[in-house]
Amino acid sequence: MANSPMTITSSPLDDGQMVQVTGDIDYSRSSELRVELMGLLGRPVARLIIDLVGVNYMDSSGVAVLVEALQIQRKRNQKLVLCNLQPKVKGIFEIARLNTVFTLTDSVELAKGA
Amino acid sequence: MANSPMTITSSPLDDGQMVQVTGDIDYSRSSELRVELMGLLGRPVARLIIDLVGVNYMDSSGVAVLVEALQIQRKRNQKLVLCNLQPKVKGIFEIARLNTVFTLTDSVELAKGA
Amino acid sequence: MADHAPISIRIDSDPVHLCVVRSAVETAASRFGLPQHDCDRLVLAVDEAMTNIIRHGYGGRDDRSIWVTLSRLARNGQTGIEVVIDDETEQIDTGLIKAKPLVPANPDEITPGGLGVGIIEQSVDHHAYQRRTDATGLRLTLQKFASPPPTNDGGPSKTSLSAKA
Amino acid sequence: MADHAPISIRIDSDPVHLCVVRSAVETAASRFGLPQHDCDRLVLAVDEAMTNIIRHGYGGRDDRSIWVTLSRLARNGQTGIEVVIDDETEQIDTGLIKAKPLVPANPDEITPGGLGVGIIEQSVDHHAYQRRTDATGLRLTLQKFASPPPTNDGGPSKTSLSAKA
Ligand SMILES: Nc1ncnc2c1ncn2[C@@H]1O[C@H](COP(=O)(O)OP(=O)(O)O)[C@@H](O)[C@H]1O
Ligand SMILES: Nc1ncnc2c1ncn2[C@@H]1O[C@H](COP(=O)(O)OP(=O)(O)O)[C@@H](O)[C@H]1O
Repeated sequence: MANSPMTITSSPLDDGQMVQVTGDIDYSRSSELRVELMGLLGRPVARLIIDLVGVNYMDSSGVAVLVEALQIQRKRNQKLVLCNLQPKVKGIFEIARLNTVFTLTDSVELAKGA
Repeated sequence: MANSPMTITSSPLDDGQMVQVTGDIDYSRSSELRVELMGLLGRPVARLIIDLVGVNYMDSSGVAVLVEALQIQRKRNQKLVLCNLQPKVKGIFEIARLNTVFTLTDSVELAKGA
Repeated sequence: MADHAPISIRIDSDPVHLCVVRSAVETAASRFGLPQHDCDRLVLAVDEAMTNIIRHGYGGRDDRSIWVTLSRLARNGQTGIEVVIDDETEQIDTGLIKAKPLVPANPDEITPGGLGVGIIEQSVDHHAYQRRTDATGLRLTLQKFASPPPTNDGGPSKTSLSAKA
Repeated sequence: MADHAPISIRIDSDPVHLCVVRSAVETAASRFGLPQHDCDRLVLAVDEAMTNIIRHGYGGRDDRSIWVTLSRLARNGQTGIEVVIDDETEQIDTGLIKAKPLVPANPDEITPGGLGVGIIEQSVDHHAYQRRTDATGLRLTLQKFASPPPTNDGGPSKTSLSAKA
């Protein structure tokens, strides 16, 4: 059970930004994720895609950061799409009944059109 | 880091037996592996292939069982071939300088001809 | 700390250490025979509980202790695991530790946070908060049993010489 | 037991528990920044050491204690980990714990066993057996530092917003 470092990389989309996150997201890392996402959302982003393909594990502190980002996007009538949720990450969204609140897709391609 | 149960399954070859082992092999399991292999070697087996594709981890207690089986086969002028060693298992054979003492192959097909 | 548990772990309350306990819990649960899905749920519950101790019990301090013990359980032939998590916080009213409803009436009402206790409740078969009797602090006891195996789909099977835990 | 280590684990000396310590050690070493290969080697050394305690120290008894502590190290800017393994065996002569040569002169002379101490020596940067001063028993201290990263092969790289441990 190697615990690889968290990485957060960002790239522009035609209508926004895509962020790729890797590494397990727990309370030791969620504040760093929050700083990065809040930084990106310092100005309007019509579509924010967060690719979680490299995140094998997330706890509620990571989910809380994503909920905060969703609130900001909603208030601005802008989009947040999460994609490529791995099984355990999908699991916590289901337990927390947030799988219907977020827009979740199974690929970056689908996220661009969601 | 799930620790799946150890399984040992055996099937006949034209000229001997093939044994497939799965699960991490440490001191809690090596005596069980020993019982199974010594049982099989209760009578002569011209070629014994041990497929380790499902073994992600082995410590020296597992290696000792394989050395014992090798000794038996050598004394009888019969073959023992290990195949599909995963990286950590290959690692302990290298550290123990046993990678040149055993016949190791990268597939069951190669093991049948080795 | 629970006496005589076969496995016990102490960490300083630095969030960096949480992953170490998660690994230990996952491997113990798996070695005791719980299926992967049950291990995953238990690990999540333990993680949420430790995070709450650091945040609410210790106010973010990283130099206090969290103790976790792991023991094998058996109930009606089902295998299981008990995890006891102790802290050294001032006595708090365990009645104040309450799950908020997980389903918001309205999607616009979701707020960040407030998920931990609800996740713990939903992820284990038994949970109980109580005051420690051996020292000042809070104790959370979690129990998780193996889910029944999925029904056999008639897939290929092999002669097995042995399949031991 | 080493005082004030940030992470400490106690197990009953049942071989079934070895995998739990292996997981904890692997995850801690990885979280402290050691590359996978170094984590693997350290885990093997710790496993061999615990197995030797059970076999030679406790004569196979499964109800004695093994204590393992984990601490982060730094040396010349390199990250590392220290693992201290304590038992409660009668005082033994640490001079008797010796690696047998790993290379047999003749393949027909290989014998099962006799690998553990040699593997430990070869798998860590520092190891030392000593008598415990805090109690009756043996202490093995292991240190492992991160290997230098492999030389960059000029592969693709990305702009990284952050890469934090
Ligand atoms: N270990 C703890 N010690 C003290 N209070 C706690 C603890 N765990 C939970 N609580 C209380 O229960 C409440 C609900 O916790 P939780 O569901 O995890 O949501 P959140 O932590 O986001 O508030 C917390 O706000 C806190 O008041
Ligand atoms: N923890 C220990 N306590 C007492 N004696 C030990 C311990 N570890 C190793 N030894 C001694 O060192 C010898 C070499 O150990 P090792 O290389 O692991 O091979 P093996 O255990 O197969 O003999 C052992 O035979 C034993 O006499």
